[in-house]
Amino acid sequence: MAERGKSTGRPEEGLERAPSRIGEDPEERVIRALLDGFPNTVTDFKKLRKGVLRAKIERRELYKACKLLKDSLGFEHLSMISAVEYDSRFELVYHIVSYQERLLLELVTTTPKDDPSVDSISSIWGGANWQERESYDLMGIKFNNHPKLERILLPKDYVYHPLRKDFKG
Amino acid sequence: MALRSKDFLKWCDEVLEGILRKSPVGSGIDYVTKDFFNWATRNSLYYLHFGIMCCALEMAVASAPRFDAQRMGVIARSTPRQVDILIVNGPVSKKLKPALRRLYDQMPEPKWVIAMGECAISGGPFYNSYSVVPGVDQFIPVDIYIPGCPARPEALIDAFIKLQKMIKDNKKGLLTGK
Amino acid sequence: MNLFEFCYGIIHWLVDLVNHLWYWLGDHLPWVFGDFFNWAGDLAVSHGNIALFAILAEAVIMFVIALVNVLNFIWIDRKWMGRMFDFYGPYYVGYRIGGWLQNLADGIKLFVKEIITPAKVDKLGFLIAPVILVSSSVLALSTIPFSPRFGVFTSDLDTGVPAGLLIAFAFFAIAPFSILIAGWSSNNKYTLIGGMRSAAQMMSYEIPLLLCVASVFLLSGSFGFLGVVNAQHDIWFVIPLFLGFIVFITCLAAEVEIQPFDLPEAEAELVEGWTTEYGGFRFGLFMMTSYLRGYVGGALATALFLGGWQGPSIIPDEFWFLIKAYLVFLIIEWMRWSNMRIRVDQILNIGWKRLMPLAMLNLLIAAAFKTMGWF
Amino acid sequence: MAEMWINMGPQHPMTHGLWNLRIKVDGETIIDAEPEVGYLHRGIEKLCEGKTYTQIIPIADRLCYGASLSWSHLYCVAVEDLLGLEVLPRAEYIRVAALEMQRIASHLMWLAAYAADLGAMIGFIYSMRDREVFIDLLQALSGSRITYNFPRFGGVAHDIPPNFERDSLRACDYMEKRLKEYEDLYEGSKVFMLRNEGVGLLKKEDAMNLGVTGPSLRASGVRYDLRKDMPYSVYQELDFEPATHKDGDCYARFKVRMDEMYESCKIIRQAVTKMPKGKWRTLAPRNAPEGTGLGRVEDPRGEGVMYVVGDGTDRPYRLKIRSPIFVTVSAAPKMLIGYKIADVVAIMGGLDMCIGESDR
Repeated sequence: MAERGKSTGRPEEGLERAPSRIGEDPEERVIRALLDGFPNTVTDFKKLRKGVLRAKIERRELYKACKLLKDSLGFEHLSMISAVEYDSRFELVYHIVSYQERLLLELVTTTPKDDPSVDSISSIWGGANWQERESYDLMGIKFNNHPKLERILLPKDYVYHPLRKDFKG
Repeated sequence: MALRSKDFLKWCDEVLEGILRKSPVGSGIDYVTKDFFNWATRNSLYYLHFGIMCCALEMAVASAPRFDAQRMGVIARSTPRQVDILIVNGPVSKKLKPALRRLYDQMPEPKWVIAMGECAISGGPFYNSYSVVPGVDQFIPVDIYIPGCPARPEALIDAFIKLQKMIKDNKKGLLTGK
Repeated sequence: MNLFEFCYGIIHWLVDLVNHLWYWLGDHLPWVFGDFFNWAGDLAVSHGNIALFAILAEAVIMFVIALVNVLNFIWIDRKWMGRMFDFYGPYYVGYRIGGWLQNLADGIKLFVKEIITPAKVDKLGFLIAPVILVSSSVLALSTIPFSPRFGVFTSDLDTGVPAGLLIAFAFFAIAPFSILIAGWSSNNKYTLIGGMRSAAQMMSYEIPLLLCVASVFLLSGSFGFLGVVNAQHDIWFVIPLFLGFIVFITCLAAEVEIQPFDLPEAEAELVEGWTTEYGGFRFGLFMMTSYLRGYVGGALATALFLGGWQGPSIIPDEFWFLIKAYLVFLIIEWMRWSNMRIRVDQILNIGWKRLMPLAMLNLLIAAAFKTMGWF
Repeated sequence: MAEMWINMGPQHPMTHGLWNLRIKVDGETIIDAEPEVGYLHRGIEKLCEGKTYTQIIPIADRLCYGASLSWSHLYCVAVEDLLGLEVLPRAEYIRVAALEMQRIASHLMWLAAYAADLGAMIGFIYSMRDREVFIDLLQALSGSRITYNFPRFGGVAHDIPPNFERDSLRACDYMEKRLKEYEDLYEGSKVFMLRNEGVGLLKKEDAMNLGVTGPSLRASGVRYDLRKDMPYSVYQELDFEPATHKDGDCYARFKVRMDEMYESCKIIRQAVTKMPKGKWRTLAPRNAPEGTGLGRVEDPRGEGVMYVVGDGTDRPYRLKIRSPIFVTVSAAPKMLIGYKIADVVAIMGGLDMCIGESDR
């Protein structure tokens, strides 16, 4: 312990952010990399405001896209997985954050109602594990290759998925 | 004569019970000790260190210096075997219900339950939720209800005083139950 | 006149009174066991038996005084804690006497609570553990004299038991055994871990504790309370053996399970430690015993290091002893309320690697003093 | 001793809430751990679908009892994003001051629980006593002690009470003095350092991968604070530094939270003195448009996110809440394995559990 008992309100050495590559807008870089990697499946790219991007992706390419985001684009943090039910589809919204570039990417994927399943990304981001379980528990979305897809918030013997619109009280 | 030790013990129990509970001896002992035991019981209330939601925080604050419930002899213990009061301070979900019932069953008699805050009384803001039991009195007998969302520490201390009054009002002998 | 003589006189008077009845019976009912009555009367009046009864009476008196003492003790402790914590401490129960009745109310309440024996406990162990703990602690307590004229084992220094201190420590060391029994027989994982911790901790702190005591024995040349205290007439042992005093107090805190060494009942980790399954009066006994042991520890420290009952004779010896014992315990309590709890591997490290060498060093210092002929 | 599973919870003094930690121990060493949550699941996300936007503010307050203001604020941020509503400048400053007071109160509650866990009752007592200072300020501001129902869309419910500026400056001075005392109390204690240094190590990579956020992340050496890096409200106009530490053990987490309290005092001072004049409450439309709104704020416990889907009515179509503690608990086994049973309290206490928000 280098400086024990001393207030360390300052960022310490080695914790500084790596400088962005000069002359390259990080948002542009992400957009280009995703569009290059998945020309057919990534659609609807949109810049919501500074540092917040939104893209749609088909569910079969989700795992690969996430792998790409994590490994080569520096998105270290999966913030949230939200499942939204619409009339004809489930929408899964992944909020993925890059600490380095201060970017937030909203990755939207859809699954049909009769087969609500996507690939699990808990092997990429460990933080996705429980969030996927929660989505399974409350919304009934199945995540393929998930290490332990069980109910987490509700009792084990509960039969409904309460956040679905057809569940009434 | 097949009087085994177990039978002997049972016989002793019966005789003692007959003497103590049914005869005037028991009533006499009760008459003498009733007030004293009641005084002790109401002045030393231990509650279970068990927090559910917002009111748990106020319960903790009640035992901190500003509100200081300890001056009345109210102390938190961590195990249900050693407490008199179960303070239910939050919504009881369906997953929690069996555990809470078990906690209540583990407490020794005489025991009291305080439903602290709206959630414990009726479910509060979550009364129509799919996973909340609307009111703890659906499966545990409740003695004192404290309104408030969350109930303030003063209200909790007031509940302790009310409980003391309640215990004082129904004095019961230990042996005869009268 | 000391306590023994006082009791002896009373018992003698009682025996005489009863003997009149016996002999009268023996005279008037010779056809029924006449010889027996005379024999019993003769037996009762013999010196040895009256002494035995006198010692028993002494023990009862000591016990009652000690229990009242413990009530007082808990009250002082809680008030002391309250002052440190911005509290009043006990206040409303008997508020004319500063909340003194709070502990009485606690005790009585625990006495009238339902006694639960959980279904899957080991019945014998579960029942016998509190008995062993309380009786051993009370026995340890009963050996401690308040002054030469007020105590059980001091009665007759030459012919009585000269090794009172040794006996006190022997009784004091029985506790981990019963805690282990309580923890194991409760059939609960927390209590089991608590019991194991307690056993490990007390075993490892017993040795430095006794080494410190050994240094005192070395200086005073006596195993009895009277000898040790009299040897401190000129200078209290706390001054030459300051190191030993510190080690002793530390080990004492571990022995009576006071923070930072209260691992066996670590509240945050093990619910209530080895007392988790005990409720009602048995829990009350445990609670009382922990304070009883605290008092015994304080009294032992007083006798060994702080000159026992010696002090200016403005106040009686007995009160000097009590004041010193209370002060020692208050210091330990101060430690308790302002310290954090230590971890189980660290406590053993401290016990074996720090306190043990220090206790050895202290013994060497004592030996050096003795060799120099200063004591 | 043979290996065995121990259930810590749902009623256990360590939990500070309502959850269950199952640990597998070999003697006293933990070899496996498995947290279980859900005992406080109230179905808030479902309840919110049946309530109007304004009715949800008090429900959002009850998400976390330790830091309720920051959750209702987060909800308002999300809905303002959905509505495209600008917040009044005075309201922003009031919010920031109140949020930082809430942060200090929350951290003090953590400190109290942490100290009680480690066995220092005195720490519990002192922290609870000093917490009342800020609770009083918030009570003067909003009228209640724990759940404030204070922010509104585009503003706040009330203006600041008279003498609020003077009182908060005094409270900050008092708190900074007390914080120094706390540092003496804890860091001066050998036992505290023994219990905390090198315990519950969480490496930087693990922390990022497992989604740990907030003070626990910063204690692992990642300097990421939403107030600084993706500023919301008026944080970019205020001068402060997010506290970081590089060790990633319990002591680092303790230190980061202590430093954050200093920083919060600094922010409160600036927010209170810089506060502009003007209105503090505005009219928000009753019905939200179709679309999505996202709120991301730095909760005292980490990154809180709310995702609101509007469908043109006065009720949200879907409200998704990201609770920092829910994700952090899932990372607990990583920190626990290999340490002793006694370290469970230090590690889990150091994460500042708040099950209300985790279970929703």
